[in-house]
Amino acid sequence: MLTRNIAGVIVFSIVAVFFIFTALLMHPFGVPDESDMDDYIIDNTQEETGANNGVTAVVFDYRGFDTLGEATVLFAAVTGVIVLFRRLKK
Amino acid sequence: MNVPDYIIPLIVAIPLLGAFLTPLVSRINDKLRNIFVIIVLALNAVLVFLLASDILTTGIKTYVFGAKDLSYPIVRILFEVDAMSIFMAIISSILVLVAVVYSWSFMEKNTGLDKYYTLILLLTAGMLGMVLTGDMFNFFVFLEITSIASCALIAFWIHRGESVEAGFKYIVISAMGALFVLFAVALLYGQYNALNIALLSSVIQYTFLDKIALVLLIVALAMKAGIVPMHMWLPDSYGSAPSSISIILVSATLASLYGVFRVIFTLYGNVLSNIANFGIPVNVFIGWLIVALAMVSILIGVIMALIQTDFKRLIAYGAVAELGYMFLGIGAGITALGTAYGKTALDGGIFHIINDALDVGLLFLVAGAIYYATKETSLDKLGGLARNMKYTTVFFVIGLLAVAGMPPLNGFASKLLIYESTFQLNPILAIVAILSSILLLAVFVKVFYSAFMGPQLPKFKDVKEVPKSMLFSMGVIACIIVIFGLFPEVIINNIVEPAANALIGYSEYISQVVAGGI
Amino acid sequence: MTYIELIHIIVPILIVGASIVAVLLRDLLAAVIAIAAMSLLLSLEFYILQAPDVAIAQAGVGACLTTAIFVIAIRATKRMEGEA
Amino acid sequence: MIYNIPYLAVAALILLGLYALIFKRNLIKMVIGITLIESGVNLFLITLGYRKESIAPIYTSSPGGIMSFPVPQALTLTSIVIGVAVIALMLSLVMHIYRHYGTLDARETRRLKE
Amino acid sequence: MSGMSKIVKTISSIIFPFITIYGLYVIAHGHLTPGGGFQGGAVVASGLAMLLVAYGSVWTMGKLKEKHLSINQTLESVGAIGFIGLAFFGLIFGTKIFFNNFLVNKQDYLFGATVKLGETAANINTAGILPLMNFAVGLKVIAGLFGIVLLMAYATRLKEGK
Amino acid sequence: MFTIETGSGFWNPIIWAIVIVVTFLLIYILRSLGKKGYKKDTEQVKSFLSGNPEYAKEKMHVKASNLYWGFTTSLKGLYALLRKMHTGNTSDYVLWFVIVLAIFLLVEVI
Repeated sequence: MLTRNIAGVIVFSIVAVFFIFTALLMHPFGVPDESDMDDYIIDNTQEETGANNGVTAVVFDYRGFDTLGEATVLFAAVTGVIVLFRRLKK
Repeated sequence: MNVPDYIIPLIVAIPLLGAFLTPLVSRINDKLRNIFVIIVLALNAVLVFLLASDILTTGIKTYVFGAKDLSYPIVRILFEVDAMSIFMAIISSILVLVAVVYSWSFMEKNTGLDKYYTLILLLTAGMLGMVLTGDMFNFFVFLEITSIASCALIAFWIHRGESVEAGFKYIVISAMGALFVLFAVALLYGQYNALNIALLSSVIQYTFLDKIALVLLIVALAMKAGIVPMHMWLPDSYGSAPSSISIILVSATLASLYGVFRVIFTLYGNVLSNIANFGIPVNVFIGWLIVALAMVSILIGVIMALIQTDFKRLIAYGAVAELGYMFLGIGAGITALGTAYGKTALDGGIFHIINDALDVGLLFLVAGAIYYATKETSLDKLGGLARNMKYTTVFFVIGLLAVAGMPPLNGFASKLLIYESTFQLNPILAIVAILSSILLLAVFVKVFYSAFMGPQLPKFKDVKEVPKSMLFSMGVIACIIVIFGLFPEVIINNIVEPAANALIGYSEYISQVVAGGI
Repeated sequence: MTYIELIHIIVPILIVGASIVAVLLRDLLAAVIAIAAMSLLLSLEFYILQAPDVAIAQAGVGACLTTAIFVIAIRATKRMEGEA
Repeated sequence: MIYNIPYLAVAALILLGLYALIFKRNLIKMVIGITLIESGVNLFLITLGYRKESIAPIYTSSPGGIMSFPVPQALTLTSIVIGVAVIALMLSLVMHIYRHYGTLDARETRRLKE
Repeated sequence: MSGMSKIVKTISSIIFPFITIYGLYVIAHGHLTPGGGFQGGAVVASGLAMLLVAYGSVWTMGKLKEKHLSINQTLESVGAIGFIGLAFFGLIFGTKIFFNNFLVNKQDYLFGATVKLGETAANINTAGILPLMNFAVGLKVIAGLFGIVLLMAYATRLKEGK
Repeated sequence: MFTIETGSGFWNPIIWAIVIVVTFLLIYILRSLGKKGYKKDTEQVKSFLSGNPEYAKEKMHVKASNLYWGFTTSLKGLYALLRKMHTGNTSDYVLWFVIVLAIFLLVEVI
């Protein structure tokens, strides 16, 4: 158990250092490097989808298939919970 | 053969629609529901084969959701299907179809079967989506669908504490892995403002953040694929799930394996020949890391399988060892990228994916058949079943010989390719792989002896052969194994070789989407 | 340092503080309340990061429903962390 | 550098989640760890899409000007719902484990080993 | 799980309609203002969960039978089928693309009005299939999330070993 | 159609299958050359343990965990280590993930 905790602390600190470096090396807060995709969406949303809310346009139109997947995840979770709490006898 | 473009989304959409309809259909009649599910999956398999025949003759196909054309900043989700994707899709659709036919009798006495079939359809959609998609975030979503559906199915026998425990372990592991995948996707998005695999691949730079993303993706997906030392959830979940689910889980882990290869070969394909630290190219670095993981997987998988007493846990450890062989072949292929034997290793690794899926799947089905007949999975208590279950015994022998790589079955053909090519990379690798293969044979001979041979035990006197639907599904897989063993060249030339070329040919993958290529 | 910059610094610190409390507390119910507070603060952070859609979703799902199912699960099991 | 504080908060959240997963023995604490990792990743996505002095990408109320990115917000919405689904399933399994094992200690809920 | 005091019950009964109306507003105006199917669905489901917590699962389970649970599941299925069905309609009508927004900018149909570019007043009659998808997803999310809470509350009886 | 080239050799399952069929034919021929003195339901088929009573069927069957006893005993140290590794604790599963992550980060990124 002690070995485990020592090993845990060591690898945890290694991973922590890398994560903090990742955070420091990201582009500065609020100043993204590139914005091709999002600029295209911001410019064309109203024309192409007729929606005034850019996020809804992305959720249901540009990336609608993701939303289908997400609805499926929720469906799967509900089905899973029903399976877990079902009656065992008919 | 030319098929219309809209067949590509239908491959994912039809199981989804089927899943949403199943609860309503099962209100009417149970038998109707089973037939409905089988028809949906059979239709899907037909569509996959039609698409495969098209892809293998004409090359990569793309499908953009919601728009006809592909304007430059790729804002929409697109499916990009190449030979590797369709190879994995074929495996998934075959295994799921077989598992559903098998479940007809196997799960007959359980309650909640409408939910069971719904979850199987969702799982199918998730796996097919994972292998067909060309978008990183979409990949994550399908990964989550796959893990949630499989978690609920692993814990399906809720009256057994072990099943619930295995389900909890699986969901913790896969939720964490998926979140790290999402983090890596977000890292890539933050730098390049793109989510499309081809687009990302054309602009990737291999900076510090890219390296972090690469490591996170490889480790998280390798964990989902069950590589030692992150394999411990795999025997738990394979062993505790119903057998018909274990066979689908095999294909689900293989979909994660596909994710690893897609990330290395396509997403980072552009930078693989860069020079990293100490003047070593990146591909050698990654290749040797993967080969090291593969060797550990083979050894630990086989050694742990030797001491198992539970039938399905034993097969699961065997599956870990088999995963090691695939990783060995493909790791050697990455290390020796561009050489002739590297190509052979890649062929062997990819060919082994389909062989392993079939062999391990057949063994799980046999384990399920024994459980169905005797209500027993502990090898210590089984014995002498060959007298009562003749067909099952034959199928088990076929699966045993195939999984241990005995000629002339299919396992040998792919393992031979791996041995011969890794010998040229480093002889020790090939020798250890061959010795482990012999040990694997010993492991399964132990199962064969203790379950099927020996005197007929009195408590198993009245054991009967399993119902026809189970025999049929085992027989189908056994036939495929024998055919693959007898005609390896046909399979390699027609399916495996294009898949290997698709993995290597990342520039073609990119040029389908990004105008002008790289 | 302007007012909005100050908020951008304070709210993440509060979020991390709430999550540290959530990890350290031995009373699971209190830990879940800390998670709810963290979710609400996260929702506020989303709002000031110009994502009102996500803020609504996070407030509804994260702060309310997740807390509800956590509380239900804790009531069905045990309240303290270390109990045998 | 002071402006990278949201990113540091992301790192802190993910690491706290990992800490809870590795060093905490209570299963519900482990679920809390997953929640923390998920919140961290969500915050990361939203932070990536923020531009200084921007407004939300909604045209109805916009006085004109630069907008923050809509795509990460859509991704985060998806991620939030996925998160609640995963957590619900996990907690159901925890309830079942408690029924079968009578404990929530991760060291004692291990009939499956070796 | 037993219920809470009478004050809590009364107050939540009074607040609940407002929460529901706000959630439905968020769903219906998803394409114009912040919100959409998920957010509104989550808000309504939160309101329902609040009622559940206030009245306690014992009282709720006395009122709700298995039939109601299965109605909930059917509603969820219907929402999901509606969503994927709208996606399939894109394959059948118009330009024959899966997930195609086949109603946008077609004046003759509901939600088909063209939106004025730039900052405009809210016109609810825009955005093609987006509002319809919002409704389908909203139905699905309400049923799904409330179903999860309800089932888990119902399962607290597991503690007594029944 | 049948042969696969591996780069340094080839593999042809049909030759192997023919060899197997021929071997089985030989075995069958040799078997049919033997004496035909087998009779059912006589003393001939009963097992004979030098006069001692026959054990029960369950006892006659070697248990699966007793197979390969020599192998497992000689690798006792390794197996003790492996059993210690496979704790079955969910936190340890996560810890293994973090260990591999740390190794990969150290090797790959630095």
